[in-house]
Amino acid sequence: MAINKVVANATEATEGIKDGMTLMLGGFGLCGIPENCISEMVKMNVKGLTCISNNAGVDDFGLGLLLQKKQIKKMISSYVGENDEFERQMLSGELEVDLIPQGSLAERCRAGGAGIPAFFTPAGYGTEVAEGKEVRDFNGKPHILESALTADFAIVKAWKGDTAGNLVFKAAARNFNPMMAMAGKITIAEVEELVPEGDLDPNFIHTPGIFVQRIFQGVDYEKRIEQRTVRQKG
Amino acid sequence: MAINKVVANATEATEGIKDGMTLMLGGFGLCGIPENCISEMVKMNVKGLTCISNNAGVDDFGLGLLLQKKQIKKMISSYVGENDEFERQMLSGELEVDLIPQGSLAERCRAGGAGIPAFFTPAGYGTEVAEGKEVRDFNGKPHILESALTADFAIVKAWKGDTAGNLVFKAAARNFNPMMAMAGKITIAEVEELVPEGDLDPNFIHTPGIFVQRIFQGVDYEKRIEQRTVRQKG
Amino acid sequence: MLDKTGIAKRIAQELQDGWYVNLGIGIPTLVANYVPDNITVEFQSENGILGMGPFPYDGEEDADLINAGKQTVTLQPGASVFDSATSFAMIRGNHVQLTVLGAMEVAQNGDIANWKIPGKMVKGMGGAMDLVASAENIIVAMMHTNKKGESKLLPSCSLPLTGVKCVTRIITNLAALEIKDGAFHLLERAPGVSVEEIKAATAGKLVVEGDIPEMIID
Amino acid sequence: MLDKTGIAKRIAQELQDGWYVNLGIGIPTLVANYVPDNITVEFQSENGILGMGPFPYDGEEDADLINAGKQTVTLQPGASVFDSATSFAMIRGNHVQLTVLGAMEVAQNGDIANWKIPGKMVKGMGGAMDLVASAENIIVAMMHTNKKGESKLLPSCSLPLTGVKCVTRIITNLAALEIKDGAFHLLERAPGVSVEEIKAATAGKLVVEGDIPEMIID
Repeated sequence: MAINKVVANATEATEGIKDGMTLMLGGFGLCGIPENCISEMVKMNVKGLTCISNNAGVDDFGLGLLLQKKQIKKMISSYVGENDEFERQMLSGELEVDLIPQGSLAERCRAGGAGIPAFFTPAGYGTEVAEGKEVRDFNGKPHILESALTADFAIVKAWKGDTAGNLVFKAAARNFNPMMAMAGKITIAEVEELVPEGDLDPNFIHTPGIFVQRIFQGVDYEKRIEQRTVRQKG
Repeated sequence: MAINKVVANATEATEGIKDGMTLMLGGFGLCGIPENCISEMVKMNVKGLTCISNNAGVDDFGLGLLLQKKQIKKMISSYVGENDEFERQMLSGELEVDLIPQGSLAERCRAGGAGIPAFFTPAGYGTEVAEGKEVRDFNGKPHILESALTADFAIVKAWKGDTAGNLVFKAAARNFNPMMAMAGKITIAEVEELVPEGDLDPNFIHTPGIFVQRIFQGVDYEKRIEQRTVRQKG
Repeated sequence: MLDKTGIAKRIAQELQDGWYVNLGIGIPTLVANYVPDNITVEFQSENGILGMGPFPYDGEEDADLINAGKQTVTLQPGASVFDSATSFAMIRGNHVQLTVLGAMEVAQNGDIANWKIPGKMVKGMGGAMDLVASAENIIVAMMHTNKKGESKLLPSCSLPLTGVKCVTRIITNLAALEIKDGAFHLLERAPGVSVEEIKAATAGKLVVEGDIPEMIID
Repeated sequence: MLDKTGIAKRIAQELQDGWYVNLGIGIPTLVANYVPDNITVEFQSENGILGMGPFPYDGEEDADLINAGKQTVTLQPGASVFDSATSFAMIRGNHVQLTVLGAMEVAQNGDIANWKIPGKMVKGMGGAMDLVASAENIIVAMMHTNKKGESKLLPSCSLPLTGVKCVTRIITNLAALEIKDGAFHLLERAPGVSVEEIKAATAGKLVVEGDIPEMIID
């Protein structure tokens, strides 16, 4: 039998998340975000959070819900448009914001999970992002040294998961979830469908269970679409 | 339609591999090695190769075939046991050998493919491996700076592949193949089964086609087992 | 003068068979609609898609399948999906042959600014800094001037930079230009636009050599 | 005195419920056979397997499913397979709770040598350097002395190192020992082995405090 990671629900899953902690939250825009855990944290009213997440949700969904209640002290993201309350809090200085190139954000999370404390990347050289960072040339091109990111809790959303914590994501809802799952001291996975161990093909697992400490089947997924763009048939 | 990467066979696939080039070859032991391309290179009698591969095959199979014909000038590997001719050439100085911790080898290939020129790792600190390398403390622990590896050609073996170059590996035959596929200036994939584009589920592709320049369906796979270990029923 | 569709059509002429291409938000997204029939390219979206197809038919949208602009999209046969680290490995590792993106300002040395107006607007750089720092082939798609009529092709950028010395080509509503040797080199005029108009709208150093042909847009 | 099976059984007593464990080639591999019934552990093999099971039944071997020792193995329910970079991300990132491996020499400060005898044997370090540099919990499984009868527990290693100050525990045919404060601390005697015999076989600094119990091996 594999190690069992199942907890009952979002309440059990988020146990131990405390004021002032650093969290990673998977998702790109509103795609692949841990809706159940975000709602739970709104209820818990945990405050002073540092949230590492590619985006900050929209005003009334995703991380926007935590922003509305001023539960977030600092955001570490790559893109924070589409959120008026965010912009207000940031420009007024209520909210600290650390903006990071998207690829560096992804790689820094992976590095945190993979025991790589720092790496060189060309992204951001010559920009604000490089301020205070070591610069070194490789192959005649300047690179900056970026450090690993880790979190007290990483909270990810998967399509399917098994009792052993193995995860499978769907389409573009994968995004930052796998790297963040690696980088949490405790990683919580909420899944649309929780299956018994052995049901997922070992060859096609995106996140091995070793990276997940708690897993539960979420409820009532809204999966809101930010930009519904379609073409007409015919 | 996706970009078509299909070539007819190993002869077409290995076109352009020349004396003195650096090659990456996937596989762990004899598991997941590009048998067809290795045979082809024996025929081509290309010489003075630098081969980056976790292991060096056995005397009469895998990279051992190239070693027998003294086509390899230098091996970059993590483990080279189980090969008498290798040991003879190495101890006599005919063959240059650069031994690298297995995790650093995997990460250095990935880094080469991912545009990360260098990264810090704790592996090898305080050992021969660290000689001449920069040492820096992170979180109170010494790490060494390792650089990216790339190759003129990366040659990988997959289970299934499609005409767009997308690859799927089977079980432990995956090993170094995905990272090496990323790190080749030209990446050749030989597959057991070549299928039309659209046949592989986009959600379960291990190596996206962007990393593969040439693909063909191999023939006559021997898939030799190095250590046949079994238990008896009942 | 070109409209947004015209700019996209002109950029599509730059595509080459077998290229992987990353299209930014806005005008660049439109380029996908005008790929010449005789070539094959695949579109990469940095949120984790290769082989991105057109918008879905009405009623077939999937919340789990969006592009980097958060628009619902589809997958082409031969597509693959992957995580953000793998996506930027493709970009940083130079596996994507062309990046097309918008800009607020471009300097004559190839610097680009497109992510921040201090004290006013900070949406973030998203994947743009990785894209411009890595790609060998970067086309900027933008209007030649801003809403106030001021040139966006400058001696040097006034806004915080996204990347340095990286832009190789610019397609605007007025012209196609190449950046080299610290100057904007005029390649083509948009239909009905004179060299004088382009000169007037370009604040940075503009090199005009020989006869400048007019673009041919279908 | 313990045989190889006995060493493996004694090491199995160190396993804790919920641990992910990497077992090296040789004696460590045997540990998998003696996991206590009341706990669940999963075995990681650095070539890309989590949830590795026992050897396959005769005739069911799969050339594509081997462990790091190149032996044919099976997968347990809940297993996963992955590439080598991901495998070492698990190891380097400290997601594996215990590493068990063999050694040629161990020093009283925790240094270990197990990959090279200069001028004579160079098989390579394989994954050992990554494992010992990363794991917080490293048990060495080995004979107390080499074939010539010389101690393998030394004041300092004479062979090229695999890792520095990393070994926390040693289980040999003669004893169970802990390494701390620059010395080997004797925890248990193997069945029928006296403290004097252990002292005689240990070249490095050995600390013997109080009564040393004999191991209980099923």
